[in-house]
Amino acid sequence: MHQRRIAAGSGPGSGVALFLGSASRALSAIGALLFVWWAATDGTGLVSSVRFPSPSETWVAWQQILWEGYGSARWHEHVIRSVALVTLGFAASASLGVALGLAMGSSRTIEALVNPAFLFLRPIPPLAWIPLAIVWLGLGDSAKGMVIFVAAFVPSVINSFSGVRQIDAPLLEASAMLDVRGWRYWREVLIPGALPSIFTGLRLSLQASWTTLVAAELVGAVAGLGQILNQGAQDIYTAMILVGMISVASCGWLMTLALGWVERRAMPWRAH
Amino acid sequence: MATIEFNNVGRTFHQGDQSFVALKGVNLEVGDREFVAIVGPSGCGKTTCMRMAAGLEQPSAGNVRVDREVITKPGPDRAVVFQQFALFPWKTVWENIEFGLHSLRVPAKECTQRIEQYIALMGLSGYEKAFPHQLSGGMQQRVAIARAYVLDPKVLLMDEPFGALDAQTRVAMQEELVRLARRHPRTVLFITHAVDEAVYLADRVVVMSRRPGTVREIIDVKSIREAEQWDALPCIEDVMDQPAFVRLRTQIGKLLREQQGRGVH
Amino acid sequence: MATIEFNNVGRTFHQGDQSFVALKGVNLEVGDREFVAIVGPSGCGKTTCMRMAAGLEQPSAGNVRVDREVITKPGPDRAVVFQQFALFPWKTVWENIEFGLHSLRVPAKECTQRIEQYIALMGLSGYEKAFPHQLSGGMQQRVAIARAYVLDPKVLLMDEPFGALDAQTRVAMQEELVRLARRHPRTVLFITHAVDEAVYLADRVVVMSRRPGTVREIIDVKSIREAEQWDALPCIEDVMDQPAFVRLRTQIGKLLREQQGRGVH
Amino acid sequence: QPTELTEIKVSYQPALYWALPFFVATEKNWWAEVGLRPVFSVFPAGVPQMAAAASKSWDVGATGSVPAVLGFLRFGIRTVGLSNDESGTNALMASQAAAQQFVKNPASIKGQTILVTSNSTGDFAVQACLRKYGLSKSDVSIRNMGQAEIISALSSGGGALAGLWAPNTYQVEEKAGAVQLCSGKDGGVIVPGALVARGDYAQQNPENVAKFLAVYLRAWSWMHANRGEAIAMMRRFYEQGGTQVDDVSLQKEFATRPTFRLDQQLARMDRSRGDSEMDGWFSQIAHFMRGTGAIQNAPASNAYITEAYMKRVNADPKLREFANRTN
Amino acid sequence: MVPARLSATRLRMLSALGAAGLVLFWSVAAASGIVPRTFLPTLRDVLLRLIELTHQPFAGNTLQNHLLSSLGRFAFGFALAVAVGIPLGLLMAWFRAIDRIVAPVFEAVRFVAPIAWVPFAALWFGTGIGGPVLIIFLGAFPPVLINTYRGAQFVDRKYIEASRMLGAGAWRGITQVMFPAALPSIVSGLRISAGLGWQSLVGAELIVASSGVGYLMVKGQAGLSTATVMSGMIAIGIVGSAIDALLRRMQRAMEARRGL
Ligand SMILES: Nc1ncnc2c1ncn2[C@@H]1O[C@H](COP(=O)(O)OP(=O)(O)OP(=O)(O)O)[C@@H](O)[C@H]1O
Ligand SMILES: Nc1ncnc2c1ncn2[C@@H]1O[C@H](COP(=O)(O)OP(=O)(O)OP(=O)(O)O)[C@@H](O)[C@H]1O
Ligand SMILES: O=[N+]([O-])[O-]
Ligand SMILES: [Mg+2]
Ligand SMILES: [Mg+2]
Repeated sequence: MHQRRIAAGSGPGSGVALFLGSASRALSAIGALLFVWWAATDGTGLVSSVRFPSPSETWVAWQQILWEGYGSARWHEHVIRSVALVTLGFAASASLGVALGLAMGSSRTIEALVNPAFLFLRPIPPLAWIPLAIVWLGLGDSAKGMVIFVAAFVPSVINSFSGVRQIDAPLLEASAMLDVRGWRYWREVLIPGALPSIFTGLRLSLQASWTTLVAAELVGAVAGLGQILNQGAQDIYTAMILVGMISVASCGWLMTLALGWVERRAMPWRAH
Repeated sequence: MATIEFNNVGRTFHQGDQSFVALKGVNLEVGDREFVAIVGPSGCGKTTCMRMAAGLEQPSAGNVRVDREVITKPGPDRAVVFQQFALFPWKTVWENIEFGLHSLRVPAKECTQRIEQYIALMGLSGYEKAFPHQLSGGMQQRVAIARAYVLDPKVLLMDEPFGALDAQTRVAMQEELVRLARRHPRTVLFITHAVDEAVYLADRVVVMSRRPGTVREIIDVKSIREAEQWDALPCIEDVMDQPAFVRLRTQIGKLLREQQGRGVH
Repeated sequence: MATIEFNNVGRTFHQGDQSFVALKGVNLEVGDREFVAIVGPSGCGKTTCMRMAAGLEQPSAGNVRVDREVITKPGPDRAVVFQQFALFPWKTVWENIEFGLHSLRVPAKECTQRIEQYIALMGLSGYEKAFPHQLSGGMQQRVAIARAYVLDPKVLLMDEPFGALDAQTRVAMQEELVRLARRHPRTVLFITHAVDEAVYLADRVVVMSRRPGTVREIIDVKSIREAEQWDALPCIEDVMDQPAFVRLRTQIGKLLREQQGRGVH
Repeated sequence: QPTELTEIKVSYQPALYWALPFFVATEKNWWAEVGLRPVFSVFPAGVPQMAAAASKSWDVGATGSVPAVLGFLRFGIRTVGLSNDESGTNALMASQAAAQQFVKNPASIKGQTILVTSNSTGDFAVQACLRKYGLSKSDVSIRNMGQAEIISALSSGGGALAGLWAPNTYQVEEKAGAVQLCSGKDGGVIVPGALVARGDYAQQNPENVAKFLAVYLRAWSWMHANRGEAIAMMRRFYEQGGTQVDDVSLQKEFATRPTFRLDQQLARMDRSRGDSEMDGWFSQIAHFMRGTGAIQNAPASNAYITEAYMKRVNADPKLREFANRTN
Repeated sequence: MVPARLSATRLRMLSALGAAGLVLFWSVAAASGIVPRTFLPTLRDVLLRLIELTHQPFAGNTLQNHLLSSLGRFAFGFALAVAVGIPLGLLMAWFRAIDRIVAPVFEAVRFVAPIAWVPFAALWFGTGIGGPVLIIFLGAFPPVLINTYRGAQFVDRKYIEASRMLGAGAWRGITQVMFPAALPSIVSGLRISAGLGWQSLVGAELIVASSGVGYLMVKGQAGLSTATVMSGMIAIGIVGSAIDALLRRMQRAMEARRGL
């Protein structure tokens, strides 16, 4: 009962206020980062632009991709393609992953059955699936989706699993005593009890989706942020790589904010 | 019909390589619609007994039967109020109380009515939408009690349910429990560390001995209560003034003190 | 020197968009080495008061001072026994008790000696290496009490510390607390829902009113105790037989019942 | 004077024809004869190879022409010689299933998807081939993929057309029945391979660079004179690099990829009558790279191609003799 | 109800059943011919190739030597991730100020794929061990940090409060209360992190390629030898599982100690 007390005075802020709060904090952090970057490169020349691009070079690369395009598409086309791909892969794998994790957590039989395959397939790099994905699914979006799916699956499973196992034993006992079974048991006991951990997993899955994008877009991308990174790497165009990185980072960050918003909605009983 | 039987029940725990006998040869029969209270020194195995009756734990020896059936798992025929109340942090007061009713397929309208009744009874009005973490300790325990009562089960298992309540609420709860028990008699196994509570509520009081826990003595209260017509008395204080009550309390207190033995001087 | 002052303390909680006044205008002064007990209906804000004295929560209005300093954060000068005992599940009994001593830089040898002393005192011998989940509820609470006592702090804050104890242990603990309090007097703020416990232990008893919680009345016990020389009596039962004790208990009980009001009938 | 060997850091990519001389020279212990002790670092592709130059991980080496130009622009890498002419082995390939149709009617390539590693010599060759067929880049859709992924796609039917280079071309020919439609050579362009040196290293150690070139040239001289033995070594070298191709393909490497003796190198680099032949080849490459957006401006070829080191080899009778030795 | 523990034999039986299912699925898929044998070799092909690789060098080394050099890089990068991630996560949960500085930057940077850093790693470290270690670190670090941080944040407040009341400062509060309380979550993080670190290996081995399982797999892929690629996957799978088994053993020991 004591976890409430910490934030009790302030009360839960509205979603907008929280968003603005974290946004302004992030903006100041970004501002500081920009300054350090500028000072280290353009400002003092401490870091030569051979090692790391300067803000001015990055600005030029940004203009180039924004207006002329790079890697066979313009910036907004890359962004739209990637966001769509990631959202799809993430949604599919997160929902299946959470379901499997919960199932494994709730039944030792399922855990024992699934574990060998899961433990074995898990450490295989998403990159390694690319040739098989190409063979099985061709060069379309489904192959990329598969690679993203594989990558995002694991964190969802593991965290949902351990989330269930961490639920206080008295609570599980109480629900057994109240004869809550089946779907209700899942919806009203297991899922809410595991929810904090599930969301940890979702955050990691979201990250895995984005990080795998680069690998996935080796599977012949017409456009996509991974394409900027691949092409930039081939061209040793560090400023453009940085533009790609910043784009990926911003997209991922925004999607995490959205996830955080959902998380607060989903767990109203927590004092935030 | 609902009886509880402990047949030569033993329970051994393992702590690392050591094993440690918590209960040994416990024999006890709780008759249909009988109210049995268990008292005993701390750590003697009261909670363990109750968990076995609830089906949350298995005996290492012997067995526990409810209605002649050996207990292997929990079921809604036996409602439990835990020593640590185990409310669902993600459910509001209302939802916590409502939770078990769903499994019983009580019609929605009756559900609402029963929940409202117990919320009022437990002095929780106005807190229907609060989450457990927003309640005081005593309020949380009242929710836990409401959650069990509302089911109206054949067997009620209660582990120090009034421990965290303030004196007044406690008296009110005890009186309410007596009223319920007399009006709709049901089988109750009740653990407490307050001797007067045990004598006031129970038909029989079981005194357990310390480690390894076993039944030390069983004291019949019902015959005296019925003989002296305690139930006719208006309130608990009046009952407690009865010489028979005082005598019983002293007798059980003495038994308990004998069990206390070493440790706390 | 250690005093506790509540100066016009208020505390408001927010529940969704509603705000809810839990405490309002609480004024109380606990003198140096004084033992003050707080009683009050469930949910009236006793725990909240104590958390503010502990520095775990900030008042919405007014302030709480210890030794004239406004409390802003917790410190080892004030030991707390929580209503829910908050033992560390990953530490053994011994380690739990030892935890606070480290911060005080007590020499290792004295540490061991003090821990052993309290383990024996609390009847926990043989359980030094057990983890909390292997203990019964009462035993856990005794560990929590030992963890606070062993620090020998100037200010002791106790929130229903004996709530989960069986009657015998409880009496032993109360006697022990009185003995400690008289031998090495220290400033104690003690929350309980048992009126006789409050009268037996405290120099003054504070009765709080329900929602919004505030100080309803303060009853001086010390002067009567000293006048009637309770401390000379051998045991608690003897004290409770004193007419002055019974009178005080009845007076406070009545005050409490007045506060009870609605809810529990 | 074996104790006085100078260390030189040499970089290359494994299992490539133009890297073979490093292997041969090491097996034959020729480095020590000129007083060098090579330390090799091996890179999976030209890009990380060039990038590693930034941290001085290597001094000299060989690489593709595209990385050579990039390496100059980004890190001041100099091109000091030609490794080989790989025009015949950078090619547009068709999958087994699609080959018939495209061989019969190259015009049907219009509208198809071609898998290429963009901004590579393979890409360069494919564009030359398209020009030969009278098509432009906008007539087809180009997909950028790594070579390994292209191999998977082409052999599983995921793609019909692709730009590859050797020995990847052999892999798809041997194991998936793919067919070479048109090479860079057929498209009328020259795809050179470059011998490179880090700019500052070359300036400070011209002698070592010259020695390095001499060793490289000698290896080719020897291999052309001892083809049988050379093929056996090549097989070992390729296997060490994880590539297994059959003898036919190994023979084909020698048959289709001309290398350059010292005099031939000098001739290609000769600027006495304006731009050298090699300037022309690299200018085309740089122009192509500008077209792909990899670089903003094509650098003047005389900024990075220096014949000075080759001339140095020629000027030193001992080194010249060493470079041309066939035993 | 807390899932009941299964007897050891039953557990082994079920695990064997699960493994058999995996093998069966594979065999049926390979035998059906839906996928050409070049791309989905049979289990037999792969096992033979696997055995062959242990004594016959491919891409310059035997399988075990490739594994060894990969493991070296992995150990380095993973150890670094753990050494930085756990303390930082705990500090962020304890001190708001650190949280505010680190969180926004970290929240953004973690979305950039480790292999996207390959060009920079190559620029900064060249052929040194630093490049691969950086890549593996970037892969392994985020889950350690996130799980530590969130695990620590969701520790029941009553424990934190108890430790503060008992006079424990930041150091003891973090090491003796927050850390053990968050341990289950941290170990989950380590499991994910070991997996991701192991996966970043392929990226890491793109920088300096002359050894490593990742290198072996890339080479196998280019040589259209799916059996070699799968041998690499199996090797990675086995070693990864072994690491994971170790961590899970830790996790179970902890659960048992706390009576979960
Ligand atoms: N999981 C366990 N592992 C080891 N010992 C245990 C375990 N559970 C209970 N015990 C031991 O069994 C004994 C009986 O415990 P139990 O909780 O039943 O006591 P109790 O009579 O309910 O005490 P209290 O009145 O203090 O609640 C205690 O000595 C306790 O240490
Ligand atoms: N975080 C919170 N959010 C909302 N309401 C709260 C919160 N904490 C406490 N309250 C409310 O404040 C009031 C006082 O709570 P407190 O725990 O201090 O009561 P108490 O006097 O200790 O009761 P008990 O005797 O039952 O322990 C209660 O009505 C409770 O609902
Ligand atoms: O060397 N090349 O990667 O072209
Ligand atoms: Mg108990
Ligand atoms: Mg309270």
